[in-house]
Amino acid sequence: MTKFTRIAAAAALGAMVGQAAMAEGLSTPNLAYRTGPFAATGIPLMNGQADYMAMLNARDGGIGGIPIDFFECETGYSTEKGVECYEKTKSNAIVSQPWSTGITLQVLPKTNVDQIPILASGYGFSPMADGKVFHWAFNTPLSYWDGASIILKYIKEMGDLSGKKVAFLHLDHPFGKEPLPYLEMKAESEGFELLPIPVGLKEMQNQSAQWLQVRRERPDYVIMWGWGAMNAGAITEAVKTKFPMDKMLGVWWSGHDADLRLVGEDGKGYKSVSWSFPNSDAPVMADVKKLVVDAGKSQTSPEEMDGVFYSRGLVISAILAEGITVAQEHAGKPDISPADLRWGLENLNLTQARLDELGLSGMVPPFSTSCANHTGHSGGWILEWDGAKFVKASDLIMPESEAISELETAKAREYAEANAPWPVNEDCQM
Amino acid sequence: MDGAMRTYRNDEKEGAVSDTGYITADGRQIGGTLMELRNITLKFGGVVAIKDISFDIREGEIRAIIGPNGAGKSSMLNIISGFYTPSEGELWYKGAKRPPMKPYEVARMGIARTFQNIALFEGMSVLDNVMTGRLTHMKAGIASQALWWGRARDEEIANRAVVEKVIDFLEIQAIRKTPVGRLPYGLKKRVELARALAAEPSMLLLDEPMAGMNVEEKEDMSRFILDVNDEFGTTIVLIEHDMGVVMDLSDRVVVMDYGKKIGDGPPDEVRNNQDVIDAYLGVAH
Amino acid sequence: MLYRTAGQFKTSYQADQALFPVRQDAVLLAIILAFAWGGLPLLASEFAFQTLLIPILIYSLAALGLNLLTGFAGQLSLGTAAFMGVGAYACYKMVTLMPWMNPVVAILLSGGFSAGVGVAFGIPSLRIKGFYLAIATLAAQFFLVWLFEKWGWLYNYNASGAIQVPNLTMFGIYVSGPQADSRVQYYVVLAVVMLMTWMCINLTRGTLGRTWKATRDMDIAAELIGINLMRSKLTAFAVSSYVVGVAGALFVFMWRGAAEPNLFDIPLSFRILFIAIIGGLGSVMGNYLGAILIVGLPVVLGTVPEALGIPISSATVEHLNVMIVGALIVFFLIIEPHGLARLWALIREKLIIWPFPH
Amino acid sequence: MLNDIFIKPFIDMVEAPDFLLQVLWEGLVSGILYALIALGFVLIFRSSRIFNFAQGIMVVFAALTLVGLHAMGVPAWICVILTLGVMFLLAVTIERVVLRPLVGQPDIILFMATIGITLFLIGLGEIIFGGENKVMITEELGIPTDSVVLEPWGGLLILEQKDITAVIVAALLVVALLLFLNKTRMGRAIRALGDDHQAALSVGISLQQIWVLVWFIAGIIALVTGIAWGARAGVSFALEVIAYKALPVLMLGGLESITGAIIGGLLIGMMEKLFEIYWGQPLLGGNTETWFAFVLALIVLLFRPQGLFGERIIERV
Repeated sequence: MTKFTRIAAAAALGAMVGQAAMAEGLSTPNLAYRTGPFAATGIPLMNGQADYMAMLNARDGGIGGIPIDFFECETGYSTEKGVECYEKTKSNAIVSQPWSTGITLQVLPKTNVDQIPILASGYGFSPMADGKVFHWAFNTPLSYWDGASIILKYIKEMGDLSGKKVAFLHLDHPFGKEPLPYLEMKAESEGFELLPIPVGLKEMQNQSAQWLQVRRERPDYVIMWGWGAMNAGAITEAVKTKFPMDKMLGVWWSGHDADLRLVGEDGKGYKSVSWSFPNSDAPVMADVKKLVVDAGKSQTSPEEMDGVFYSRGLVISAILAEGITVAQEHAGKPDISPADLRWGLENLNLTQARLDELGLSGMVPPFSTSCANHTGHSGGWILEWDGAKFVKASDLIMPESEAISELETAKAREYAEANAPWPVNEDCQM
Repeated sequence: MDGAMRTYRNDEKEGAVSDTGYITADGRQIGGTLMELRNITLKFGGVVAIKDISFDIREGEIRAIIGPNGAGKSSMLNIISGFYTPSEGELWYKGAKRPPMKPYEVARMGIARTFQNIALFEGMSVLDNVMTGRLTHMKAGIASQALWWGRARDEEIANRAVVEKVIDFLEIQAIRKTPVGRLPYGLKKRVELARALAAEPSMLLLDEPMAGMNVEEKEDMSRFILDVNDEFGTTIVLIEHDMGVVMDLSDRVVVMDYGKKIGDGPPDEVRNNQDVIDAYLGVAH
Repeated sequence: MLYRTAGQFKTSYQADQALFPVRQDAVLLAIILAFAWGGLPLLASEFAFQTLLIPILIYSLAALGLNLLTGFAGQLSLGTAAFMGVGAYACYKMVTLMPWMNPVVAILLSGGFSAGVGVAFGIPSLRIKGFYLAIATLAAQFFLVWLFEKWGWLYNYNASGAIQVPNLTMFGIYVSGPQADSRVQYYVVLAVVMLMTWMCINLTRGTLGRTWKATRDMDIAAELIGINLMRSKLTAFAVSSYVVGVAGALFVFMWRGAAEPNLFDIPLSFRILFIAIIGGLGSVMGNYLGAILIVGLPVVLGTVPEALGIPISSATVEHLNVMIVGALIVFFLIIEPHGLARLWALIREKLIIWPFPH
Repeated sequence: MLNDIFIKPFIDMVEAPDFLLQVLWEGLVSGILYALIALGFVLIFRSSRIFNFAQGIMVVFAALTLVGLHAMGVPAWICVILTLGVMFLLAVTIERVVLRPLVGQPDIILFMATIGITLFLIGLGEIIFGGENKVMITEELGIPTDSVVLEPWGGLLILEQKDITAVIVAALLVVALLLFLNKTRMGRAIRALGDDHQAALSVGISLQQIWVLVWFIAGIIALVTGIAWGARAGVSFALEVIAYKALPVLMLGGLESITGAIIGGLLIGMMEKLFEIYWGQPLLGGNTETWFAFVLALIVLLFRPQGLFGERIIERV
């Protein structure tokens, strides 16, 4: 797409969003980032999210007969801007989607006071799974600890972990540090050596020092928690230093098609865990294409639409939409409040049948939430780069729930104590 | 101005510290030695700026240093004010040998100066500039200053009174609150003198105080210099190009050329010194 | 006629040295303060507190701190944000180690730590000048941010590496943490900022201020008239870092509620430098004007397209914002390099002689 | 502890000399890029006393323009020429709109103005080209992308051909620049400008022309830097932060010395890599490259305030 059509498309989308903002509807702001060093990974996600909501508005006139007022506030992945956006958009919002672990951590304590649910699908603070402590926060369908657990499980299938050396290449940022407590725990229990290698925000594109370290330490596996420009940087360096690609596994945010396309064939064998998968044949994709993309209401491109991130954005909006549907049924009215939506998100039951009904077949594993379980722990697939695209390399792998939920409870309690007085959901008996 | 008629009674022996003063023709008593420079040499890398110079400065006198361009006059002044440390030689001040020290320590020993190229604080008003001359006298702690209470406040008022006296003395009342950047050259020179005077120095160094002035301004400045010397008894060391002014103002003159001293004595004597005449006429060495 | 100064005579040096020798200035300030204490809190919405009022005050204070160093003492620093970070982390450690501590006292004390670090990083200024010094302050900037990331003790070994502000009370009212009301936080910030500003004005008009300005305008001459440059520069670093550190503690405790190390990275330093320069180097009031412009403008710009119904995506607005701020910086530097404070001074001068131009 | 600081790193170096060479090579390649950015700074500083903070964003802007034009279907080499045209227009615009009205202002004001330019270009670049990461058109420009694998002492040393190309091109650029500055009338005028405005003007070239020229040369350097760095890690706005690394280089090499910029750049590139690998990662938890260069430069400056290549300044009053 040339820049001119892109600007035109942006204007068109803006027009739609602008009109929607004036129209009656359920206000569902998205704290998006289409700018800054993380824009590359942000844009397809944001497009997927926006397009799904636009499709619902076009096809069904919204949800439950009420249009969705889905609009973006640009953060550039900056925590400061994010908090500003949160404050700016919260007035009649029924949900807040902070889109960065840093922003999530900052708005998390505020949501107790403002009573607005946060939907942080696949990111944020892993202990948010504990709904008794984190009333208003949701990180469906998988937390970072779940992701780390799935990766370790997958590695274990290839051979025993004890005595192995596992490098943890991560962004030196709250997001990158999230899985550390879990990995440290596992390193002790499984007997492998964990080697955390942080990548500073300024070094994302120049990781030669980190990869020299990899070369010197000769780890058996590299687990990557990368984001934005860091992914491309790491993968090109890995290719350069001839690190075996099949020994390199990333979190779902490190499985971006465009990053791998940089290295093409050389990246063959690289794996990434994911709780979403692009399925061009899914009915929902056809609807999006017909009602949104072909109608010129989208900023996306055909290439992007087939990618993992676009479909993930779409799935996130679908989860939110399902939450709204459940809430509407429970509240008995279409015009729900933030508290209603919270109930909805706590009572998601996305069975395979329901997913098929929504036209999301194969795009996300089935999962359900409860007042105590705000994540759902859907499990995930290991995707593998075949040189041109990501393909599924495993069946659905479930995280080891027990150890994780113990850790979640402990860390959630720690958090609540540090932030006392912190309201705990006493009603929740589960 | 009749400096030429002052009698000169210094013993000629170099290096001797003498307590006997002398009386000028206009009847002023010149005191004992205030400062004595012994065999001063100054080198920059391989370049010798000043070579083995000795002379003394007596309490209450007006001492001039003259010489052609590049003779090392300013370097000599910079040594006295502590800006340069001599490579060799000793400097005695008030009867004690002065160890190498920082310029600000020298200033606190009562030596104030003005500059060849005006070195006022351009971003401040005349009043504030002159007040900086009092900084060596202000001792209030930071807390007192922050709260504008107690010692800081008292000092501010007391020192302001001193500064106002200097301002009156130099007749710059009208420009008190003007930023110095806006002043004409002649007035800037006067403000600089005011800043030096505000420190109430025992020795005042003037680096070409009349450079770039017209006749009228020069007369004013000469009058101020004599008045300062008269009223406060301040010892004055000055560098000046205008021979007429120097000869009129000063009690004794040191003549430098190419870093060496070629003459020292009362203006009349120096005027008739053959070396001095050669240097000024540009006779080759 | 409003600003006529004729007829206001001073009869003592004390009166002449008063904070506001011109009566109208005092009246104007009284009106502004009355508005800040009484009017604004009644009118402002939560959004205004969070995105305008509180940040403008805090940014003003940080810029004031920087201005003491750069505008008054002439030492260009690009490391302001790191010193804010020192204040914030020091405050965090104090309130978590000593939960009984009064939060405002903790905030005021935390500046002491950043003053200490400031002096340490100020030592090179004794030998390095101008842009070389500016780059040297970047050493502080990058090193300290790295330290915030690596030194787990600073953030109590939180897994995320970020610090979370706990709920703290003063006289039974929440002043920090998620439970605190914006209005309460606004008052705390306003009180601290006013106190600091008043002290900074006193410092800059007295002995220390003259010492700094002399160092700034001509350091060699300053030393030759008896100023100990080392003391002058180091006190400037200390006082400046103190103010900046307090601003940093307010920044995190009274506004952001949480902080990660890269919050204190170089963009924040530049933002504060913009405020100080656009406001006017060597001015106290300029910092407020600069903060209103730099903090307020993007917020206002962000709401303009929506208010006008112009169809434009939020990302484009953000990009335009960055462009406009950049262009404005250049624009203001061209029309008035001495900043908004000078612009105001010129207007005031005109007002004093108005309506008779001579 | 002392062993870890003073002995073990050196044993490691000796034990795996191939790895040491690899570390030094990586440092050298980064160093070349630091040196190039520093060179842009130095040229502008010498001729106009402007500390041009925008050099970093000019690198990004040049690389984005190149890639963006290519994405519109323009052949690679024509893209290079068009990009040069864009950089020339940028130089003219900056001179007209920013520098000319600010002539004679204090250094810090001009410095701030270049930060203003930086912000403006960031916003403009994101609107025109979008914020996502892009691939440098390495192959289209005829830059080889294979790697040379050597086995010194039976070890492994991987040299990427594009890095080798970058080193060669940078060297050629520096030689060309030195020839230009020393052998041509324009070049001599630029050099003279650093010392004496009048002398420079007597050559018959206006100050404005010289400034446009110097900013244009800085633009050319930016383009070369952008291509070389973009080939390593893709083109995005994150590149801009690398420009900060040129600052300690300037501290070490001096703001006005071209030789200083080059030697300082290489030195810093290699030192920071050595420190990170042998001391930073084992002892300090890594990521020391963010500050090491600055602290190194700071320490050197404490002992030699004029930098490694500056002449000692005798202060006068």
